[in-house]
Amino acid sequence: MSAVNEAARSDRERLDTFPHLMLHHARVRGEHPATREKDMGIWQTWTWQQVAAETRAMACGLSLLGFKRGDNLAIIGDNRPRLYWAMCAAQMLGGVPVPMYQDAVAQEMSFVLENAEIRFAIVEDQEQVDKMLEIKDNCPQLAHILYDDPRGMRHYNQTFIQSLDEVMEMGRIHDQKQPDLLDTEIHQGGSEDISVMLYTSGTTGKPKGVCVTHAAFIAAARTGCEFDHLSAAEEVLSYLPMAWVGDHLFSYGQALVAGFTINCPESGDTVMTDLREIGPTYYFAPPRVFENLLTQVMIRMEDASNIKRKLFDYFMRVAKRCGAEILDGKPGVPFSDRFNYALGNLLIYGPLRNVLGMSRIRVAYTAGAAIGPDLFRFYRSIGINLKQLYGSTETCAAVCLQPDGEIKFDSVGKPVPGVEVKIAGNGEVLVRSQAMLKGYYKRPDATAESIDGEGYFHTGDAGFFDEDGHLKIIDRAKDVGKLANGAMFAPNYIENKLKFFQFIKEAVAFGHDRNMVCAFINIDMGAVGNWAERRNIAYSGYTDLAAKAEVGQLVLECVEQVNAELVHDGMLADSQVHRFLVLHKELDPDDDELTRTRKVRRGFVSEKYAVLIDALYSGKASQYIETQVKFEDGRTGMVAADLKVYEARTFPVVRKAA
Amino acid sequence: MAQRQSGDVILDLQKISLHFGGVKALTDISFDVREHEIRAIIGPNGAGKSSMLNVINGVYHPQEGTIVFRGKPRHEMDTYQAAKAGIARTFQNIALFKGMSVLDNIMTGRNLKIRSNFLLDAIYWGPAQREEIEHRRKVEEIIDFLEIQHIRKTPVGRLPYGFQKRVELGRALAAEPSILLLDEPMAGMNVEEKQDMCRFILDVNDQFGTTIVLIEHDMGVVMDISDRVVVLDYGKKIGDGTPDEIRNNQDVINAYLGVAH
Amino acid sequence: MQFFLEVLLGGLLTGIMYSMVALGFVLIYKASGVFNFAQGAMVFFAALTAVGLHDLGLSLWLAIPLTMLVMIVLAMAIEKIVLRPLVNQPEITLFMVTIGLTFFIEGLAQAIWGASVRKLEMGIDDVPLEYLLDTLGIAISQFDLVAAGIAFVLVAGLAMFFSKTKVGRALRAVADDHQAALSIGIPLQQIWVIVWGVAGFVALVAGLLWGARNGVQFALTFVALKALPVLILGGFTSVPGAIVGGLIIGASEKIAEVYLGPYVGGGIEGWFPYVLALLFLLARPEGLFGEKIIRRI
Amino acid sequence: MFYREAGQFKATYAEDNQIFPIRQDRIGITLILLLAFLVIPLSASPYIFSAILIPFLIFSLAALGLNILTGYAGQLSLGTAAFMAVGAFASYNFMLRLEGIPVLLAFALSGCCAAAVGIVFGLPSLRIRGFYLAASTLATQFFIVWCLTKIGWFTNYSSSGVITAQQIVIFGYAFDTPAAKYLFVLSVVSIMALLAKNMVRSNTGRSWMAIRDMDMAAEVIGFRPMRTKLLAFAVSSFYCGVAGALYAYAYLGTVEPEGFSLEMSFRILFMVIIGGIGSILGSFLGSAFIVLLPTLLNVLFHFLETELHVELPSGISSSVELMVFGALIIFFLIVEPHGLARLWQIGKEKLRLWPFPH
Repeated sequence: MSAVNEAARSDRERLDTFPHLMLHHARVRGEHPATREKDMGIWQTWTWQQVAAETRAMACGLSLLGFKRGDNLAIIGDNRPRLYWAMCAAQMLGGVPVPMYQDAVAQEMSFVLENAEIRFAIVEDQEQVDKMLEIKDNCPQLAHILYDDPRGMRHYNQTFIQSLDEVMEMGRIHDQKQPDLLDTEIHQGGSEDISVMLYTSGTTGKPKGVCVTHAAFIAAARTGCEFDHLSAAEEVLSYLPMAWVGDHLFSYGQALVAGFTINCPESGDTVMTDLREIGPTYYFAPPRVFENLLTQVMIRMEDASNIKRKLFDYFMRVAKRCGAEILDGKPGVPFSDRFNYALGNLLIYGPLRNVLGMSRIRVAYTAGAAIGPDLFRFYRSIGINLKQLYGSTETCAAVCLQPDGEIKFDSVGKPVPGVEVKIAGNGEVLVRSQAMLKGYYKRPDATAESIDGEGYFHTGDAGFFDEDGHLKIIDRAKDVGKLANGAMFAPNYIENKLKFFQFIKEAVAFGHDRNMVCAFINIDMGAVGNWAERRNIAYSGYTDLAAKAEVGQLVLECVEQVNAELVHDGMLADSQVHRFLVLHKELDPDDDELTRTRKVRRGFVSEKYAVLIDALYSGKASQYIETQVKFEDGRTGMVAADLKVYEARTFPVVRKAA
Repeated sequence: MAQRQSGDVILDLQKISLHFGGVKALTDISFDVREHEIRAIIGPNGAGKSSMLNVINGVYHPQEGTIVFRGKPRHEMDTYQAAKAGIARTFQNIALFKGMSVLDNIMTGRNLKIRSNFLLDAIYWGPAQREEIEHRRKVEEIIDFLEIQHIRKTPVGRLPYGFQKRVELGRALAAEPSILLLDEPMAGMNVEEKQDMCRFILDVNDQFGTTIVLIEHDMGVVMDISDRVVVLDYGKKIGDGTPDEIRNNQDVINAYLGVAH
Repeated sequence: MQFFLEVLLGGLLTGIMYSMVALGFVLIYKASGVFNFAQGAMVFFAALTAVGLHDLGLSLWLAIPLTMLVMIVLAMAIEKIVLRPLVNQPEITLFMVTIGLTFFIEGLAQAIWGASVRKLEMGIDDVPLEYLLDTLGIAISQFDLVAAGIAFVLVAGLAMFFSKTKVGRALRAVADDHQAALSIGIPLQQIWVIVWGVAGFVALVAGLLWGARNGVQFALTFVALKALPVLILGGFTSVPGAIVGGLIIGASEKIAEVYLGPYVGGGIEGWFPYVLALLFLLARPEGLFGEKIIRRI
Repeated sequence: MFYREAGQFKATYAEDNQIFPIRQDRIGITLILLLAFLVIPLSASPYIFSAILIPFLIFSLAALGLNILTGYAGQLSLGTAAFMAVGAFASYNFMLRLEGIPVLLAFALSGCCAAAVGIVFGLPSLRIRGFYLAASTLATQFFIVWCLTKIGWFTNYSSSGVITAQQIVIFGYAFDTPAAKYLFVLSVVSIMALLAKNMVRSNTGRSWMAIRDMDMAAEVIGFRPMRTKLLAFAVSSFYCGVAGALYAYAYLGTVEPEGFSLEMSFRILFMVIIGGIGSILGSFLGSAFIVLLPTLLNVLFHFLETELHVELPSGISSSVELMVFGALIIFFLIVEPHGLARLWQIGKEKLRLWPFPH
């Protein structure tokens, strides 16, 4: 018996790194499905044992190519099983996986590749390989590109491009011959090693690599699992970008902690179908996904027969009245409502959950942005246990969770066990916990800036605790400004309220140091387009549709409704939107107007459209603008329009007598 | 474009003449097709292009001439023998089985490789099921290749035109043919669909090494993707050679390019 | 020899009657591409209506035009309710719909007039023509001869109608090409009504003749089934084909029955025409006068 | 609405190729089978068995046979009853002349006889198509009935041409009560329906449908039209033949050749059209519809006469029945050419998407 074997045996008890967790599951639930992928028409399934074997093969293959402790491994592509396994393979060798947004253009990737000194990249397909080749000259250290899908790769005869199959085959043979080598590597891995590096796109400046240790991420994952009693029986659909902390937590961290099954959809186009087939028990989506779903529900119901629509409307009213309360198990719901709800559950809610693919959901989470109360209430009222969580990449997406039965529509829940949260003097939310970043990669300055001497991480969000101890987030701390009259101005808060209307996709509010609040609006092409079609309004595209007077009127009504709500919002009552315009193009990450996570880059937008802001505040009735746009294939073009500025009705603020 | 390596002559048509009653469709036409190449047949409407394909896979039986396929001379082909020998084709007017799904349509393409019979089929569990699954796997690869995963269970009648063409190509591919005859694969498509179809044709030729004989009206496409072109006019051959040679062939310019384009 | 001639002539005369029924099929098929299985039911319906009206006390000369009117109404109803919604459907669907039509018309006829057999007196006796019997020694029914005469006049009239009148020419055009027919300026629907009306008229004449001979009863619809082999033989689109086919079928089935029947137990009239037609079909699928179909792909 | 499919994913092709891929359908069919095999035999009256359930099942089988030929392989036939007659008389003769032959074997052999006859009369389908073929299948109808009438050997020289079917005895158990006969028929029909479903969902079925939908293309990809069509004729006739044997043995007991009339052929064709061309389920739905319709009409007439005292001419019910049949055929061909099965399918699709319309 060699010492290595001893080590391997003693490792059996260790659950402190992800590779150890994987080997653990292969041992205790070897036949349990670990990964599924819709491919070739069926859900191809790999058990934990198989996954562990594949991962070992990949790790050995990488090691043969020269991947070693401390190396960073770029992972680029849609949610493919082997890309998830690649993360663990890198970790087995003591390396760090760096998942990247697959829809980023080559130039954007170039920075991360350089910054993280990437020598190895595992990419999904030809498209990503082409991107790598495009920027290879800028990143001379990039020595190996491994691809998952061989389609179209026949004529790439560069020696540094290899198929993952080939590498894994090499690794498999190697592992069979000398299993000890890999076991030793795995054994050497410690919980304080960096487990993953996630780049935050950041609303300003260059992306920063957030380094998280195994211990931190496992802690975050474990807390979540315990909080919601997640077991190995869960099914999740892994469809969110792998580079996003949310997906990393759910599809990788928690899957490895709890040992449940992840399911990779066939392609981006089939997510909805795949969701319905799998029927996940645990589900995670940013608010916009829920929003799109609801929009689709409403659009599809528009075409339903009269009786069906009446039935739907009736039971939706019942659900709105008592659905959320019944889900929370609150007492005091009258029997008639309970009976009605049960009937509705049979006729509408149950089938609806089913067609949405959510009938098996035990817990669903949303995070990443504020979710509209109506939207949130809708899902809860039809019996889907949708909750909010609060966190960021730096805090492993695990700061506050809403406990079952204590759901408030406008808060993000209570701090989870082991996390300390306090509010700074300027309203900023500060967090200290085990599940936190170790630091920004090669950016000690940024690290020092965001983690203070007491070990608190400065989230950059402004918020406060309510009387029940629930955290409420209003806005980014740095975005919170003041109107000219000194009243508080929280643009996000206003924008979110606007975005809660199905017709409004994006909004940008201005008002800092100004005498009133004005806004840009992006309409929702799907919802407004459908609305226009039903009214026989012909249009040729987004720009045309946005310029229609009827559409302006539609948006105006939404804005005025928001104003009517804002007037009751105490310290934000002065933030009513006075003037707005409907933008001639959709804000787009390709044009740098949004981050990859689709957050508005406020500074960039106000610079780019300064002329429009001037028009809003100078009282002009319209403004001509020409804008360059970038198409998906990299070509550019021009969009020009004469934008009309709308005046919205505002409501007099009734100050409470102090 | 990567230069393909063409191999030996796989199909040689010698002095083919075909007429229907008094109407002459093809007169004394000879040309050959080499392994792995993309061979285009062009010509104005009614030049006899489709008739030529029909002669190759035995739908029409020429009155005169010899067809040498893989070294074996025949006076005429017969459809079954042609299919068995690895000649597959698509049709000018889509000839899918309208009542079946995409999957089943492509499965029909594998019928020659299926050994099961109706008795085993009736019992199903056992050999028939094993075979179904085995061939399903192959068909799924084709579905994947042609990027039609999302419509695999849709009845073909409900599909838009472009997809129907793609499914028809899939059905032909399912037979793993050595020669693929494509009768106007891009007719009636928009630019994007044409690009896709071009890519598929090139990929088929490249990845599976399939020899391709195609009829196409879009000159740009033909000159782009084919290795050699044969030009027909009024049932007679008026040109044969590489795209460059054809472009500069005076007869062709006079008879065809000059007039029609 | 005399006996053979007698059999042959008898068969030919029956054959003319078959031709009449077949003519109805051809008319409709030519103009609308519908293989009208209900032609037999129309024969039955027309005959029963005429006799029914006659039995109510109307004179035949009033009952017949009145029946004709009914047949035209029926034609219009069929066009409007059945054919128009099925434009551009596969031929086989149209064929099946006429089977439904057959049942409906048969049921309708019996619901109105009852299911009992009715006699029709035309005033011509079904007795051998004495002149022929005396001179040649052949027994030929007087009635059959008259019926054949009427049938001949009808066929000649139809031939004139098709070649000499504008409507007739339009009908022929429709058979060749629907688009071309439209350019003549007659709406397709109207053409269908006309052609079904004409077929109704042919059915009426055939029904009266057959009815007078065998009684007006449900069995009349089977006569129509006899027309099928005639059509297979003659081709679906050919008027001369229907006539020649009818004669061949009529003569051959009689001859077969008389000379072959005794050896196999008789009653072969029921299927012999079919088998004959089938054998013929295998040799020449397009029929005697049909056009050869070249399958183009 | 009751379809809750979320979470019913397929991890193997075998699962994906199931006859009923949706769990709710599997539950449904299990319930129906339990009902048919356990509940009904214990609860139904002899009248229900003999007048409704047994003919329903037998005609379902015949319609299934015709559907294979017409619905799947696209060859219209008007001679279904003749193939049934072959089956009935063949099994009579097997039982009569082969001492101690097992009933099931006799039925299977009679099916084979029908299949052989079917192949012979299917030969013209190689040259002719559409209603030429339909017309020629009429020849089958007349010729076979004539043969059975005229050739005494078939009826064992019975003077009236009527034969009396022997008892069904399997392993010493005589199926002589209506309930027992019902169970016997039900078993045969269920198994044969399953076999038919298996055929149509595998290569055999695809070859039929290919020939039906586009014969030229089918030929070009390697299906042999002759083989495929004749196979369809053979299998179809086999089904009709067994149905005919059951018709004689489990339903009527005594049959004569004329009983298998053209009218019966049409009736079965109607079942296929109304039930659904190219659908196994449709054969059952169509059969139920056509078998039940006269009963319902009779009830209606009875009601009109006794309760509302409407004076109805005698024999009106059979005429009205004809008219209703005819009208229904026309109605279905115009409104829903794929029959009740398609209606069920549309309804099911709606239920699956409920509350959405599409």
